[in-house]
Amino acid sequence: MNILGAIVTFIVAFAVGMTYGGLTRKITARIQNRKGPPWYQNFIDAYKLYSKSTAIHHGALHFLGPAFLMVSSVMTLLFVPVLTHNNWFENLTFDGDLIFLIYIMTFGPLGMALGAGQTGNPNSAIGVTRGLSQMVGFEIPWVMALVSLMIQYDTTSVTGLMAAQEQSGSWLMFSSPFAFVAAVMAMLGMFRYSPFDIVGAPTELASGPVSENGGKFLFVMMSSGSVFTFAKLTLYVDLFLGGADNLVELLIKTFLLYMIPVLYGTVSPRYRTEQSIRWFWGWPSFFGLLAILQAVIF
Amino acid sequence: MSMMKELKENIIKRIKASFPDAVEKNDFNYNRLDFIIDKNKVPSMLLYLKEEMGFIHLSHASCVDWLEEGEFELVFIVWSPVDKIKVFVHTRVDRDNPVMENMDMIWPQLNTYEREFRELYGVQFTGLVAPDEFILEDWQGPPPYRRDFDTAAYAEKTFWHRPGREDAQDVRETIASRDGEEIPDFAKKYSR
Amino acid sequence: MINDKNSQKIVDIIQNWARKHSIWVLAYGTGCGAIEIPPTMTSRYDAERLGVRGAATPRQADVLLITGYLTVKTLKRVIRVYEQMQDPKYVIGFGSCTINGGMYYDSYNTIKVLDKYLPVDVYINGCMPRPEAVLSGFAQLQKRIAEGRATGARHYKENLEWYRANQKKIIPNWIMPEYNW
Amino acid sequence: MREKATTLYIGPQHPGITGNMMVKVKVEGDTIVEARTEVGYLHRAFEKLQERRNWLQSFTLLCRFCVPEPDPVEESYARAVEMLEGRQVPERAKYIRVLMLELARMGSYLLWYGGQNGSLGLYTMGQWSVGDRNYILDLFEELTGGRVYHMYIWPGGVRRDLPEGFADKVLRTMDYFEKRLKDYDDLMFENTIFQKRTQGVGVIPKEKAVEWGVVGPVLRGCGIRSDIRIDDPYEVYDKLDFEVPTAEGGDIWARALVRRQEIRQSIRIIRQVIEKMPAGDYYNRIPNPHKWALPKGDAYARTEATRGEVGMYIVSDGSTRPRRTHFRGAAYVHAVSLLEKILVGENVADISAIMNSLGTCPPEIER
Repeated sequence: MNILGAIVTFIVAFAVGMTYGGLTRKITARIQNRKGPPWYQNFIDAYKLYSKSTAIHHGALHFLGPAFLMVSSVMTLLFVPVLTHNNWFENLTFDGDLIFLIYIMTFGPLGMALGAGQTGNPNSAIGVTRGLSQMVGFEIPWVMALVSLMIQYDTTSVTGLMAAQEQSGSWLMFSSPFAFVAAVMAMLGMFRYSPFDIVGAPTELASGPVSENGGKFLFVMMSSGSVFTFAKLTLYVDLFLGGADNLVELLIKTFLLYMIPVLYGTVSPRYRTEQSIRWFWGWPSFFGLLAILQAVIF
Repeated sequence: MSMMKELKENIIKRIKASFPDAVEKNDFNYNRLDFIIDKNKVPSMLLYLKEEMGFIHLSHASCVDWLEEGEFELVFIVWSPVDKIKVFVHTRVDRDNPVMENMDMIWPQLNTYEREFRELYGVQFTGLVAPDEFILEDWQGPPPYRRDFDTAAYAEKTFWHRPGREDAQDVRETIASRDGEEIPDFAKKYSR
Repeated sequence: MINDKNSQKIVDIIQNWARKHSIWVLAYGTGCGAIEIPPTMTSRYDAERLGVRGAATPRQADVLLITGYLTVKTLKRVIRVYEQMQDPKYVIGFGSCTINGGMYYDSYNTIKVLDKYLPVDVYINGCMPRPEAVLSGFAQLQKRIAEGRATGARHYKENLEWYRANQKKIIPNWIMPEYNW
Repeated sequence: MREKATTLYIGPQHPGITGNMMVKVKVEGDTIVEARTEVGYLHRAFEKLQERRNWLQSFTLLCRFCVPEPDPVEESYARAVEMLEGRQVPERAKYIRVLMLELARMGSYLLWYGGQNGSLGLYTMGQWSVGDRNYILDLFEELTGGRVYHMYIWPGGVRRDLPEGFADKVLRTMDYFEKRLKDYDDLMFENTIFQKRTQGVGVIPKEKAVEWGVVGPVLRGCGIRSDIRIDDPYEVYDKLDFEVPTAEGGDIWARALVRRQEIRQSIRIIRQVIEKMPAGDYYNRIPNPHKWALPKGDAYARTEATRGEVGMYIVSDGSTRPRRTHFRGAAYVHAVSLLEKILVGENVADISAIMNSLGTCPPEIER
């Protein structure tokens, strides 16, 4: 049963993530006075990339990089309960999976670092270092927010937090707002839209870690990215927006959450690496601290 | 206008005082003044113009190939924001042995100009520190901007050329032949 | 049960459709034609609605857009870039100077006929071609891709010796600079 | 120390480079310790080709010198020819030329808005401004027949008169841009991230600026009030009333402020030109171009473009073809010797932004 649910979850995640990507391009285009591509443009791009030949050989780790990404996003997805009251789509959840998620979400970029390091492209190397340092930046408020939740409701499992929201009747974004603010600010960095798109900044280092990856590699990265997007959004919905009972509710909540980084990205230039880290260690960490204080005091 | 005239006279006086063999050429009714001087005096003269007389902005430097006279002409155009006067410094170097002194310590951008002249005209600047290649890469043959280098012939024998259409014949002779002829009415509107 | 040939045909049709609707152009302004690419990509002439968008590196690009004349020095880099691209790849010659040299017919530093050195799938004539012309060129390329006639890359592979001979004829030093992108 | 440095090749194929050139930088961490520019990818030997064309045929080549803003080049060449020949230009033609130059300045600045913000990752700005630039190009198209290349300013005047109703179109466009520039300010100059990225980056020392050959908005961004339209007035700029904005600091932010003001000054100038333009002749007809010989001598005319001083030095040996024409572009100094100087010590992330703020235009360098 669970396995079937997991497979369905993966397919849904892929489709939804791709569609969100297409919608993002459409909305960005509309903000920029353009008509924009159709919403299914990302599917076409993905299939085209899949159908391209691949004649690059940079060694085993280069091949493994995208695989690492895919594995990490799929695992993240599988440890996130998609729908509440639905033991099909609760997926593999156990006590302490929140802590596990914190670790597994940083696993993909590390694997990508190995892969990009092997290509020997200096742009890739610089992009990877930037990505890791930025991760150090936004992990801190993110972990602070989660820790505050764990302390407040002394549980370390996502389902536990969802259950807590149900019996208290109010979403966590209202009952512990500081944690929500800190987590959303960290989300801006997670999704790597401008101003935090320093990893693949085209005008600085041509698309960074992916600059040596074309064709099928890029296809795998694209799909893993969309799955990862869906997983992260669902996790946010579960933690702060009280989960979702059916798919429509989930889509609405995730899309609204997703629009925050997208719309902020369309109107802001790119930070430099140290500026972005300083930003994350500023207000977001402060809100995370407030969240922990709130959790400890109340 | 008169004020500009006496400004020019003043400049000429000061230049002649320190560079007696500089030949001035003051026959322009706009803010321009020319000096012709020996090539060995050019660095000191440019330095004097820049440091002493306030011609701090190097506007342009150029090199002209006088093939018939067997000489290269180097022109340096300096501009004074105070006097609002352009001073042209002309000098001639021998075409067979074009050697000049490096002057990029006066204006750093002269380094770029000297690299260009060295590559395109073959004018050597003693003491110029720069990579050999500036614009061209792996260029074989004479410096291309010299007038005795025929670019059309070179392109003809080096590159592929797509054959032109038959109906595209050369009408330049016809145009050149018609002089002072009556322009048809429909053309009067645009080409008076 | 359909046999292999038909299924292959169907797959080709789907693939060509996808390639037709997702054209990633390499961001390499080789000449002055690059000035009309921003208007083509931005509002009023929005090329992205046709699936045309820029790609940062040769590995990810489908189309090499030669925007104008190629000097010998640039040709060397362009050849390297073209051979870094992944199949299927297409070349668009942009502007009159890629077709017959244009006004640089007597210049000693620019090549005159592009398709002697690279396999050109579509030419866009004019100097400067208007954005409409560029879009129509992309549409022409889409048509050829859908019909499976944009086979410049295969032609390049098959006649590599001929192309190499032409390239080496004008590039005296074949050692590439030590780029590592 | 040195062996920690890695070499980065920005260009020739790189999204961050402006045009087609290469900057070879040595980086330690994120800091540039050495920068070398390599140009020559666009060398077409224009000046060599002009020696094979007659004085009028050169115009097809002239507008290709720098594509974003070709009109100052034509203006310089036309004025140099007029200086050499002593040819008079009708008053109306002078006004039309100023109109043309200022429109070109606006178009080039709008393109700069796009490039500067694109290099910093604010792509919306580029989409807006480059999209709006089409309205200027429409005016060019109606006036000259070409969007990008005009060949409109000729020795002895301009090629054709203003069509009917053109002035109203220009004024309407100016109204639109006055409204539109407020949006640009909200998106770009009010943006704290843009300020953080540009302030204190790519600083040019004020005392060294003139000596290093800095011209144009970059020099005014160093706080030095220098503009050829004021210092060495040409056409009718001395009859017009406009300001030359300056800003202190010499960094990208200061240059951006200068350009922000200048595009408004261009609108002001265009309005004055439209209202002051006299009726009358627009063209002193030149003789048959194939027999048109200029007297022996040389002349140097310079024009204030968006990148700075753009000049043309022509030498005639009394024949129907130039003996030598030499183009002086602002990028010739900015993008080679100056860029190599000021890139040292900067962050590798700012290369593209600095190049855009210097108004780099590679075809000006190698021509």
